[in-house]
Amino acid sequence: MGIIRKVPHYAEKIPGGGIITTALETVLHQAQAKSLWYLLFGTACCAIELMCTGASRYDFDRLGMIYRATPRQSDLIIVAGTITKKMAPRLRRLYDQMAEPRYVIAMGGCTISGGPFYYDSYAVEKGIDHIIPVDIYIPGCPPRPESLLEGCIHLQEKIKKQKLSDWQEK
Amino acid sequence: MTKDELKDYVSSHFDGKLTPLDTGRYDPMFQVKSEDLMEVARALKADENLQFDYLCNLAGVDTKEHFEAVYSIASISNNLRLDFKVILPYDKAEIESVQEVWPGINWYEREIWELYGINVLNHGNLKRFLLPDDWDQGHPMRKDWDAPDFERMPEF
Amino acid sequence: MTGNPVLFIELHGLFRWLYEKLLATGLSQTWVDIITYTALGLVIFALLALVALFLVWWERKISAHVQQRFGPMRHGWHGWYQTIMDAIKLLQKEDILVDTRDRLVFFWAPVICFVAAFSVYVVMPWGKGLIVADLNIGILYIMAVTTFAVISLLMAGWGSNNKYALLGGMRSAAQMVSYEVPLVASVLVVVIFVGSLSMVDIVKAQSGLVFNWYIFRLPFGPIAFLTYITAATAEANRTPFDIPEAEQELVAGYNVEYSGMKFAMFFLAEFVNLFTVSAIAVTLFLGGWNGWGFIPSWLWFLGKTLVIVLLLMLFRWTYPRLRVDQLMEFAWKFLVPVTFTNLVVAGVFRYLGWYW
Amino acid sequence: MAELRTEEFVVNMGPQHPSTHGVARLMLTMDGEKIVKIEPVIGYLHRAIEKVCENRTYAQCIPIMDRFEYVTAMSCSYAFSLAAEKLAGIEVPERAEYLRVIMLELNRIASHLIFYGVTAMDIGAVTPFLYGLRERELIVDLFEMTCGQRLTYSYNRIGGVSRDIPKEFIPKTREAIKIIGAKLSDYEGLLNKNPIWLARTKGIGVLSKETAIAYGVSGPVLRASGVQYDTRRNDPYSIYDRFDFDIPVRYHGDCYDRYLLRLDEIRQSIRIITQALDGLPEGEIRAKVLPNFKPPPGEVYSRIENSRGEMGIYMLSDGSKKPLRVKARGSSYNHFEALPEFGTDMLIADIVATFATLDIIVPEIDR
Repeated sequence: MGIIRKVPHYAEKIPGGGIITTALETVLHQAQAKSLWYLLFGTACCAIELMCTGASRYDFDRLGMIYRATPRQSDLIIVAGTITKKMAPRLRRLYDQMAEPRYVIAMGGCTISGGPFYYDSYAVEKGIDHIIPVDIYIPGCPPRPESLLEGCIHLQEKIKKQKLSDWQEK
Repeated sequence: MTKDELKDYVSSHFDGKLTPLDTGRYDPMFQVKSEDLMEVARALKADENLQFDYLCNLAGVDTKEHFEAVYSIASISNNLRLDFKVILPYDKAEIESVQEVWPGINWYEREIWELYGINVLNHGNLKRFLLPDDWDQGHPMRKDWDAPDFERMPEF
Repeated sequence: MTGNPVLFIELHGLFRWLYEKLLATGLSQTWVDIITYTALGLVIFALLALVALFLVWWERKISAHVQQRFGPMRHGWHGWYQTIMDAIKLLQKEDILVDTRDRLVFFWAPVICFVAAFSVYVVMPWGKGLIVADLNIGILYIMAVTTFAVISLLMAGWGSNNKYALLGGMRSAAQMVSYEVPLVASVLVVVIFVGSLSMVDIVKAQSGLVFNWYIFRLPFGPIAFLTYITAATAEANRTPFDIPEAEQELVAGYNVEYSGMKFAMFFLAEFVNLFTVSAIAVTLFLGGWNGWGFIPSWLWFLGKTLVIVLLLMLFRWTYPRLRVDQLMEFAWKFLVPVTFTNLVVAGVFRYLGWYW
Repeated sequence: MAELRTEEFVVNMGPQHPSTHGVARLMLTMDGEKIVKIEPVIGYLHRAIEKVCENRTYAQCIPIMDRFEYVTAMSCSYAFSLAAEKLAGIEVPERAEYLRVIMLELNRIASHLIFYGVTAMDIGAVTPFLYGLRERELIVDLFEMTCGQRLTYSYNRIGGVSRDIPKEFIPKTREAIKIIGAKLSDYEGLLNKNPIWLARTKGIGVLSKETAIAYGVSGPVLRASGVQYDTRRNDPYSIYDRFDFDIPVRYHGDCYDRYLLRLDEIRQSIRIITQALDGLPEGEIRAKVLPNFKPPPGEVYSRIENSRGEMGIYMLSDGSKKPLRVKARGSSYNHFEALPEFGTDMLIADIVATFATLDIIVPEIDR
């Protein structure tokens, strides 16, 4: 884990350490929330909406989110599009390759429960939360860029409310 | 040449190998026996005032009684369109690969092999490519196919 | 306090005043040198870290406005503390060590890249008298140090145990080496006219009127300036020469496997290189800190450098990327002949005295 | 000098790669930078659309068909309803035909704008991607005004269209195509004569006429190789024979021609839309079709020209309210199959440029 993340454990032991941890907590989580770099990952129709959200009209960069090509440098993976049975192990590996404080946004009906392909399709995974732990679900097929941006803002709120202690068991 | 002229020309010419059917709703539809498929394919491409050199589509069909392989072909130079099908009984579902007439049919044949189980003779690389590599539940597009987690849409 | 207020705006008066205070404490000369150089090193490091953070934010805003979008807006007025947030976030990332046999190569690559980028500023003249150490081999030292980046990219490419990184590393080595030649050749044109390698002498030779700047020293100056800028964009790995980390082809080139602070080091080093390249361009061709009016000299230097940085940033957001072999061909078949003829003709004219 | 023992290594331009437009995968066997063998791997987006359609009534199939090719979703639902209309012999009213043509051509422009942006980004210029998508937002507003959705419209119904256009649709469309027509000159100014762009695209990835026809390649890729074949002209459907527009064709078959051809096609689409808007008649927008629509038994392979090439739907009905078999044929399937034919002994940067100009989209391959 990053060196800075060991500091809270020692800070709690010294007297008055609580103030330091809460102060540190807000700084760390504010920074995490304010600069979420999302992985360039899109499989189906939601990927086109993800592109439009990244383009000039609904700009992701306003929230400080830029796209990174490699999972190593990204801390948010927006699963945009249908995940088929053949793609599921790839998605799991991509998630494992990401560095630790990582978050997942499940965008679109297919990632929540298989969407329009829930019935009668032998090759579609019914939702991705049994593959990777999901933080934010965004319904819609494909969801509008506004709802994707709202999902990201909800994720930022969620990160800010996090406690330092609950990083460990994630 | 119009669709009817094409229909008469084809049914009269290839010494009866292409028997016209009336199920085609837009373009002329023929039926071919599976053993002289290769010869018909070569003739259709070589015939000078037909020149069917462009492959539109090969569709595998499971009509609950037998398999069908429906070839849709077109001619770029003469602006013609033609469909013909090969009826394959369930027990002997084998078809000749017509790759050397239309090289683009390689993946289509591979697909009907993978999804329907129609065996394609001397095809070259009949490998699995649409379904996951560890797929062991048979050929999913068949009507009688079923799997434990395969849910049908309820009738409402 | 001695010295008139203008001197303090000039800043070097401030440093000399501090130096006299330090001498007054009666330490031996060696201790005084150690303290001054560490203090200057810290000042330069802090200044460059600030400049790099500013450049990252500036590039995101410029690219946003070029592409008709907003860029960081929500964090501070126009997102001014966005890059600080990025830096703090990168501090917290998990430090992923790739399971490769040469773990040291993987670990030390970003460090060398970082050190190479920062050690150039020993000889960089920020303003009148504002220089860490005025070496008499100034520009030669810079050319030597910038080639360290090649080694670090190769190490990153090899150490990451990843095919894309290896390709990125190999490409960067080929590119940096082959663009070093025209870079040095175009720099030598200026050195011929100045007659000395020291950066301060180069800037002093361009003092006085604007027409003394080497960019106006027809016909060699403009040619040398243009070839310098082209070779410099290749040195700083920026489009249209950014093939080492070409996102579309090699996923992220040599920094595929780097995350957290290691990636931050590469990222910061890249922007410091960008600032270095434009600072050298300003010192050589645009008369370093020379300027008229009451604006202090270091402000002139910063202003001119940011103009060149803006030019390089606009390159990145307008041009497509060259292919590897076209890039090599362009370097060896076009840039090298042009710069060498320019150099020889400049030398002959200098010897015959036919320059104004 | 001792023979340098070089070894080829296999690189995965894998399912997750910035320039594979989704989840296509290319296994490249490379000798240094030069590509020796390409082995395409598909199936990462195989959603079994055909199996799903077999258990849906004809009306329910339309939203599923929209997901078949979501960048030009209008053309998929149109191809499906055209096939159903041919099966049942339904006569579509005039106004519906005009509305369909307007929507199809608008969708073609939107798809070509995405092509322009993504190809430029794959060859390194990131800014045109933003310009292309900025113009596309104009068209997406028009679709949102009529169909309510930005991407998968489900606008067509069997026998006509689902909704009539609102009042301000026509003036807004005229304004949109005027802006796009003007912006095209900016796009061309940015890239067409840029020496780096020419160096990266001229003479790269040349597809000869014979391999194109042999592999069933269609659409702008075929027309860039010198074959003037467009389903709207050679196998006319709907009312395309009433409009005068020409089919642009180029003869080198390299990336540059494929790129230029799509910009010409945007101009032709603008011409069609202006003529269709002028001639838009009044009248109802849907033929009388019973809710549980049961076409008589029969089969048909109907094909239309969408922005990527020839899209065909083979439909077999046995008289019940659910199609017995629906086979959707996308043009990217043949393009991706033909890629190893003309894609070897190239550098990795060229395969990225060629892949981009083929405008391959993964759901058409995997279905």
